[in-house]
Amino acid sequence: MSYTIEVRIELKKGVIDAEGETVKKSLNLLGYRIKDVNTVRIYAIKVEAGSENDAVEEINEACKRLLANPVIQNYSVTVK
Amino acid sequence: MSYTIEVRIELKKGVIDAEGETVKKSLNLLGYRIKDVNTVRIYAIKVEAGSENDAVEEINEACKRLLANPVIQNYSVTVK
Amino acid sequence: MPDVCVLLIEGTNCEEETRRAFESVGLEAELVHLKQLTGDCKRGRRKNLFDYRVLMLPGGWSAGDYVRAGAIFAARIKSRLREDIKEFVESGNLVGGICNGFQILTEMGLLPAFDGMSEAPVACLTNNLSSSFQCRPTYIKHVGSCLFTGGIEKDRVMQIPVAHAEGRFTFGERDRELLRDLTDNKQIVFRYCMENGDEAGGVFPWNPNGSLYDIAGICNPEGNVLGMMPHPERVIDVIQESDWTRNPGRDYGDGRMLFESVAEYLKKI
Amino acid sequence: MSLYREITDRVYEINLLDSSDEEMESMSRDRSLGLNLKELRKIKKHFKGEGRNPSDVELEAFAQSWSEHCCYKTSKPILDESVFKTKAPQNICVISEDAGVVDFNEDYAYVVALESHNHPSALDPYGGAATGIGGILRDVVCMGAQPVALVDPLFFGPLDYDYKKIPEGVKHPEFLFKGVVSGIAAYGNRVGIPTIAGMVEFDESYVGNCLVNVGCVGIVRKEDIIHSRAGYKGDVYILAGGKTGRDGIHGVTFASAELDEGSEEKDIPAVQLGYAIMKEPLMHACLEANKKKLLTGLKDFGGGGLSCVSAEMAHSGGKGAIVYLDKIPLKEEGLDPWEIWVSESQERMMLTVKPENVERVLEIFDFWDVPAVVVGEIDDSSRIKVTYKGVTVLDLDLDFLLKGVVYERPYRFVEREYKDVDFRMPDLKESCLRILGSQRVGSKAPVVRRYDHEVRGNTVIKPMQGIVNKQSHGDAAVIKPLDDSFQGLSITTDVNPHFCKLDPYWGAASAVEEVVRNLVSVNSLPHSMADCLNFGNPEKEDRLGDFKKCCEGLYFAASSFRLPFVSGNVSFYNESASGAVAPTPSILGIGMVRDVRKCVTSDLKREGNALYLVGETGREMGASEYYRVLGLAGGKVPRVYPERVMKGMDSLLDLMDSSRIRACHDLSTGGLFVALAEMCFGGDLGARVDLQGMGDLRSDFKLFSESNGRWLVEVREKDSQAVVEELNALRVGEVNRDKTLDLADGGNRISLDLEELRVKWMNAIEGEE
Ligand SMILES: Nc1ncnc2c1ncn2[C@@H]1O[C@H](COP(=O)(O)OP(=O)(O)O)[C@@H](O)[C@H]1O
Ligand SMILES: [Mg+2]
Repeated sequence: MSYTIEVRIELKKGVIDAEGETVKKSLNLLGYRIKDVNTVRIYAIKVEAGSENDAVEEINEACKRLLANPVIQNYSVTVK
Repeated sequence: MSYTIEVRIELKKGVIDAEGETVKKSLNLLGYRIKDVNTVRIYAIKVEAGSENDAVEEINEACKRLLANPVIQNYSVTVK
Repeated sequence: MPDVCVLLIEGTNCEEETRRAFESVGLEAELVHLKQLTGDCKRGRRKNLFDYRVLMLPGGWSAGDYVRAGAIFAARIKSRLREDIKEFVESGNLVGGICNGFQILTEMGLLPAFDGMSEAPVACLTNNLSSSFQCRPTYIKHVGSCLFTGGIEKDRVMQIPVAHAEGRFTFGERDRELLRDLTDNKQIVFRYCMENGDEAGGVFPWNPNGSLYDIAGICNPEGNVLGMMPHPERVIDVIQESDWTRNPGRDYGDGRMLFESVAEYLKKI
Repeated sequence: MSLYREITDRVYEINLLDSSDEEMESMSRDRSLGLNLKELRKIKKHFKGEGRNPSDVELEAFAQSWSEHCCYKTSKPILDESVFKTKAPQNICVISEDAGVVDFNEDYAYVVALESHNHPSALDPYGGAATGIGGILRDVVCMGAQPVALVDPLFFGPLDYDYKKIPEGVKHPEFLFKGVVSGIAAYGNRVGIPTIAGMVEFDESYVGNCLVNVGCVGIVRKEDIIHSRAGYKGDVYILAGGKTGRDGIHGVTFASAELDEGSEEKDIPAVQLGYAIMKEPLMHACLEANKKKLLTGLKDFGGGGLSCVSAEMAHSGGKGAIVYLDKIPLKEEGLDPWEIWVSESQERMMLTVKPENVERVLEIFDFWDVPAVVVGEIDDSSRIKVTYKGVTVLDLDLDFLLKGVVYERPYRFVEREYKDVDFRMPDLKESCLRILGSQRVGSKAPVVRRYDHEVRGNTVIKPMQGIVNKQSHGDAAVIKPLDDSFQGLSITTDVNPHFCKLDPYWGAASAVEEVVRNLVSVNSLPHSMADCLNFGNPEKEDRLGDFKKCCEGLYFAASSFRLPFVSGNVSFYNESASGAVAPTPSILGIGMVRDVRKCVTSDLKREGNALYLVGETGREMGASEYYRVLGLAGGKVPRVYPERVMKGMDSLLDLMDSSRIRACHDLSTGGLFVALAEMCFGGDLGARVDLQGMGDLRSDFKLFSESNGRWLVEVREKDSQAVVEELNALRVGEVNRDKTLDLADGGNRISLDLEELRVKWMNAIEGEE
């Protein structure tokens, strides 16, 4: 079976978001009253697996191995 | 009032997602049976505005002016 | 008054070599921060765009190239100087963009500018097919002429390096249709090719980014706005080329031709 | 009285005077100070003399300044006897500051710095490596110099390391490798300084602790050289750049301890975060203010943050200082005063400025949108004082704080096994392919192409050389730093940690020699070096023994070649559960190029030319790539014979100056075979080579020995006479247009298809070129 899983990766609190900071500054310069910008990355992954559980487990493992760094990022996995 | 708005930016159908392809390739090399990866960018924006409507409108405009390029990207705006 | 305004903001980083390239062909070029044109600085530092004849957007990572390469610089210019820039272009002055500069011009709607400067971008320089930054020499062919390249022969093959992560030119869903317009208007100036001038055919590494129709540089229909991904300012002298130890005996690098063309054009008018 | 008493808002007096040894130790542990009992007692005694207790801010100051990272307390006695002793006439200001300053020509000097960013990169490869680049750039800028080149020697576990064998909390080498390379690219490319040289080595010992060394070279007009010391009494301290936050707190104490399983969670604050887009204008602004002669001193914020920077600047200037903590711009509210004092937030510089120039300096920073504020004053008290909300929270004698501690720790050298095993020669062709396809030897293009190595337009010899889209490894890159001169600087980085692991002394000496060979290969005279010494825990005797041996080897080679070490860095505690990293003294070498138009590259130029081997080949197979792929231990590590090498070097440089050398490549990992193959790749030409003249070594040893002191050169037939006479070189073959590499040694003959070799070599490290 094939499942679509979304991995959402965010920076932990206290970690500077260089891109977010820059976007905020630029939007301010364009005249918007923006107080804060956080960037989030999403990977929408189509995976082949025996069951939904297997699929989620597999993607969780992939996150740990490749997609996210637990030192600075939080990630969550949802089935779509 | 301050509102938190999420802007979700995705590539249009038919536009090659080079980053997604690369992630897919590396996941396949690690042995995962991934069939497709799409990357999505989210900006979580805190904005000062008179009303929720104003906030949404303002961010919609910011998307047009800066955050999304209509040639290759679609965007959607949601209030959190 | 200097001829060339080399415009920068934080993160622009090829301004010095761009200035040097113009000076090596006898033009006077000046580094100008966007603030100096918008007036957001001390009086003594302010500058006027209309004092120059060429506006040059150099390479680099303006504002970190966050969001999309060049997008922030473009939005900032547009929000403060849109009318000035429009007038500057329409009165026939030259506007050039190299690498990040090309991305900025495209995001600003100054290229391809089928019917003048467009409100929204019509094309995009998006991430390389390899999805990685590529710093490497490439060959490009001069397939059409504009005011920046009047002195370069037609079909001349030039060795010019690229260094970018987002250089794949595309019109998105309208690739086919708008490519035809681009060709009909003779707006394609440079295409990636093989050493002998044969088509790169989209194939890496000859085409380093997967660009539509091997497009490396385009101009507006009037020919006074040019954007290109490769860096001619990095190969003014032969010793800056990638394989010069194999071909001794020349002094100049291929990039100089472009700056010479500009100098000649400015002399004529 | 209890241990803590609040003096003012969130500042505490710590009752050291009434504390027992155990209480002091547990306090040091609880606060992650990294101070040991001996040091704590010394501090206690000092405060007894002052008749009071220290504040928490003061104790934190000691923790910073007395950390191994900041004061070199273990390495200094050994370095004093070795690396620090290499003197040379070209030195202008060496060892004493953040970067070494060396004579370039009458008007200009060049500046060199090399540093490690190992522990942060092991935790967050992208951010750790990026901030490494940021830090090393600041080290060069704070001498008043314009950075012109970056380098990055990198060391990882094997990329194909079994995922299941990775210990808990450790990241896979491939994740680290990709993250580090993207981090360096992201930062270096953004600030617009070309990354032009480096290396990537692989060994299992790096699995738990990768090494990320970064170096920078800059150029400065001699009259613009500025020092990292406070100028005059009455000058003010201006802090310029990013705001101060909780990032990087206790970075130095973290660098001065081993990584462990919990590091991943607990050391988050120690990870620093870079912001390249702040650094780029910060660099412009500092250099502009310095050029206008508005500064009296300039230093970057490195390890130890504000604490180290303000104390060291005042001390080096023979002055004192007062700093007002509440003037420091903060990223977030609620930072404790001690946190502000030690935070290692990135992108910050400290300036000393005469009062009458303050306004002009602030205007320059404002123009570049870089925040800058006055945060203190210079006095002549020989003390550093800090106030917070009007209360003095730190008042310390600078001599005591900064001349703190030095140790003579015990060491022991562990003998290794050097006996050569006997074995039958395996299939040569098979060995050739395995070596070319190994990660150590294979093409580094997947790394080199990620970095902009020609921004600024001054890179005249690139890291990859030869025909466009066929390019192959060069030995060194060359920068032409001045517009109006053809003089250049050649730049390379080297060390073979496999050699050092088996034989620290000769391994370290070999690293210096390889630097020399690489610099000579492009036609430059070796001129200076910087070192970054990466070792395990020096409190373990065998680790310190290796360290000492390496330093001796470095000193032997450097002094024999009359090459100075002009700056450097020591990184200890590179260990993980599975042991210490291989001893890794990485070296950044700089050569002087008289005329860049005479530079030589490694790619073969033309069919019909002759190939000559310079130097002698011996059975020095210890830690060779050949033994590694065969799984063989033991063997002799290559020796260094400086006299011989210098003779070869002089003749080679003469021949190059008269344009009689068409291509040159030094022989290193993989020996003659790899050098030959790489030269063929770059020129897209074949070669026919006969090894018989090399004497009675076995064919495989001739091909794969990694003996030092050797180069392979290409010359035109008409110049071959001169090459034989002046270089005493051995003719080994000719260049041809066939796409094969034909090797013969008596009856042993193999023919290798160039494209087959190239594909192996290109794909050794996964990733698009
Ligand atoms: N991490 C890196 N960063 C930049 N350049 C690198 C890196 N690794 C290798 N290179 C470059 O690739 C080329 C080949 O590297 P290497 O085989 O290590 O050279 P050598 O053995 O002669 O020192 C050199 O020009 C080197 O500077
Ligand atoms: Mg070499």
